[in-house]
Amino acid sequence: MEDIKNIIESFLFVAEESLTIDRIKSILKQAERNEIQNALIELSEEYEARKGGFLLREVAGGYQIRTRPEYREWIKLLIQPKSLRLSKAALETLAIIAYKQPVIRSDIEYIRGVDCGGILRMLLERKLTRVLGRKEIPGRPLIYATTKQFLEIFDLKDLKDLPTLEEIEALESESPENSTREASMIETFEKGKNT
Amino acid sequence: MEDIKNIIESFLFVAEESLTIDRIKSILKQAERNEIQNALIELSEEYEARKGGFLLREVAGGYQIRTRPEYREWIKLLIQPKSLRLSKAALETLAIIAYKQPVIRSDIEYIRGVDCGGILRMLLERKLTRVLGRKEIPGRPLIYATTKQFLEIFDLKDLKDLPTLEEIEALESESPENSTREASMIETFEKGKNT
Amino acid sequence: MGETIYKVHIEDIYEGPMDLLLHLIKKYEIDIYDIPIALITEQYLEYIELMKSMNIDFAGDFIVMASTLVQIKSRMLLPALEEENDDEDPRLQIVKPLEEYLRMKSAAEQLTERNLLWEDTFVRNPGQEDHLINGEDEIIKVGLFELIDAFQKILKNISPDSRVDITADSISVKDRIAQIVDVFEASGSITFDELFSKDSDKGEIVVTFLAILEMVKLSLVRVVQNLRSGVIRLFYL
Repeated sequence: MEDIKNIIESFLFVAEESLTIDRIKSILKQAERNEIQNALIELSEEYEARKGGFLLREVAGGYQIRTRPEYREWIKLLIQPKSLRLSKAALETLAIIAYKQPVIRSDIEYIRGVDCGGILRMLLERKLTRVLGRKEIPGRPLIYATTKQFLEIFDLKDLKDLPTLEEIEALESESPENSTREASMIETFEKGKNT
Repeated sequence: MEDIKNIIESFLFVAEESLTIDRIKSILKQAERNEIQNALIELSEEYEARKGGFLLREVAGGYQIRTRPEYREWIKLLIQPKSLRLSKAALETLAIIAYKQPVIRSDIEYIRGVDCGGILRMLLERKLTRVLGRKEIPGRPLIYATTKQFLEIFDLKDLKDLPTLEEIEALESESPENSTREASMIETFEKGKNT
Repeated sequence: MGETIYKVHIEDIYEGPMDLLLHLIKKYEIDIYDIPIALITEQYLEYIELMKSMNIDFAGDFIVMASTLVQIKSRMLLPALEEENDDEDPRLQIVKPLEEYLRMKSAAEQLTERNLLWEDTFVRNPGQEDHLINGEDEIIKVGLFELIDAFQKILKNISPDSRVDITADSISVKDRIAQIVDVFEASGSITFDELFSKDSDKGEIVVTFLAILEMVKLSLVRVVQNLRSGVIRLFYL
């Protein structure tokens, strides 16, 4: 298949989620896995070479075309309000879930020191977190964890990719323009650590 | 602004609708309109030159990246698109509205020679047409026009981009698949007549 | 033979009277600017009759067109009666709409030949609203407590009554680690439950568990849980 690279590019372009090699192979049946892999590598290299507005990222176990992070401030101006405007409280709660998952509400509230019911519901609605089940303790509380969408939005390959607390601390001293988002994360983690 | 082309490309990747030069200019305030225009032309030429999975189209008064039509069958295997599926009658009605707008129902029905109420409702529901208001004549009929979505779906820059109406001289020019259908109809009727 | 039970709707065959007219014009290879109105009217009426006799249901629009045709025909026969319309061909009454209709039909066809969005060409769909979450293969890193929970389940399954005797270690933790590493080297990963399947007594189960804990501590393995199946799997790093 000579067009394979172009077809894959068109897939990456329209797909709503990151695309795994398996998913691509399930459509391009004649293609070998390594052919697909090579096409993806070639595309990624092309995007790197031309240094345009987008790049190929390996996210959540698959591949996805993403805009280059250096343009995010501009992009925010374009898409503004409806995007991921999370309040500081919501971001803190999300950070706790990300690092402590699977986690129950009382643990989250213990760390934050406030009621989180509304925020937990909102995070669920936005599909940033999900309920894994119930913990078999009195009251059978819900167990929360993050979703694939969480990984995608925060541009993480998998949960292993979450910055360690030390890395976050290092970040803090280094880049001031990142501060708004990360600062609140750091605060959260500091709190989490101290408890 | 040296990054202008890349920023615009990243915009084109995240925008949900076609992007007008005005919209881009409202964000890239320092850029001149013709700078933006040139960047768009350059991008379009780049996509043409590399012949990848997508291209840049001028639609609905703006610009939008779209997949190359040659990969349509593959893409349909990947995603289940919200398909257009308009009947011949609906398409004819839509064409009349597109060319005659602003137009009222009785004018449409005069041309088609049949009642169009159901079709008009369906076209409104699918946001291919919209109601502009009421005509101040007896009965105050609704005035119909096409929407931006109509332009987007039919890959049109603007209403001026509608194909020019052909002068009608020969009926043979109608598409062959119609004639086969009609031919069999004729047969049916011929048979019916002879019995 | 009884009454035919089929009721065909004319819309299944012709869009409307204009379509029928066009069909007749095509069939007789007529120039629309010089329509033999008598022939067309006759043919048109014949079709209407035929449709009626075949119990085909058709809209009143067909009758309106029929009367228009008849009217034109009669005006053609009596040319000099209307002084003002002297030079206007009565057929224009039908030619103009036909022309218009044909133009619109061909316009409609041209529209479908374009590269239609969602049919021939596609755009990105970054909207998150209808984003389906798809967590089938989502895995999470498992912490110590989850491991202990899982361990307790295994203990329950194996021996419902007797207590675990921590002191009984016929095989040392170190040896067990070596054995587990052998398994990993053969298969790359193994589920938590599989690790215990070969152990017969509680002592061995405990040793296996301590071995796993030690390996986690040494970062020899990564323990993950599939969120959907709940299966805990260990990967050798």
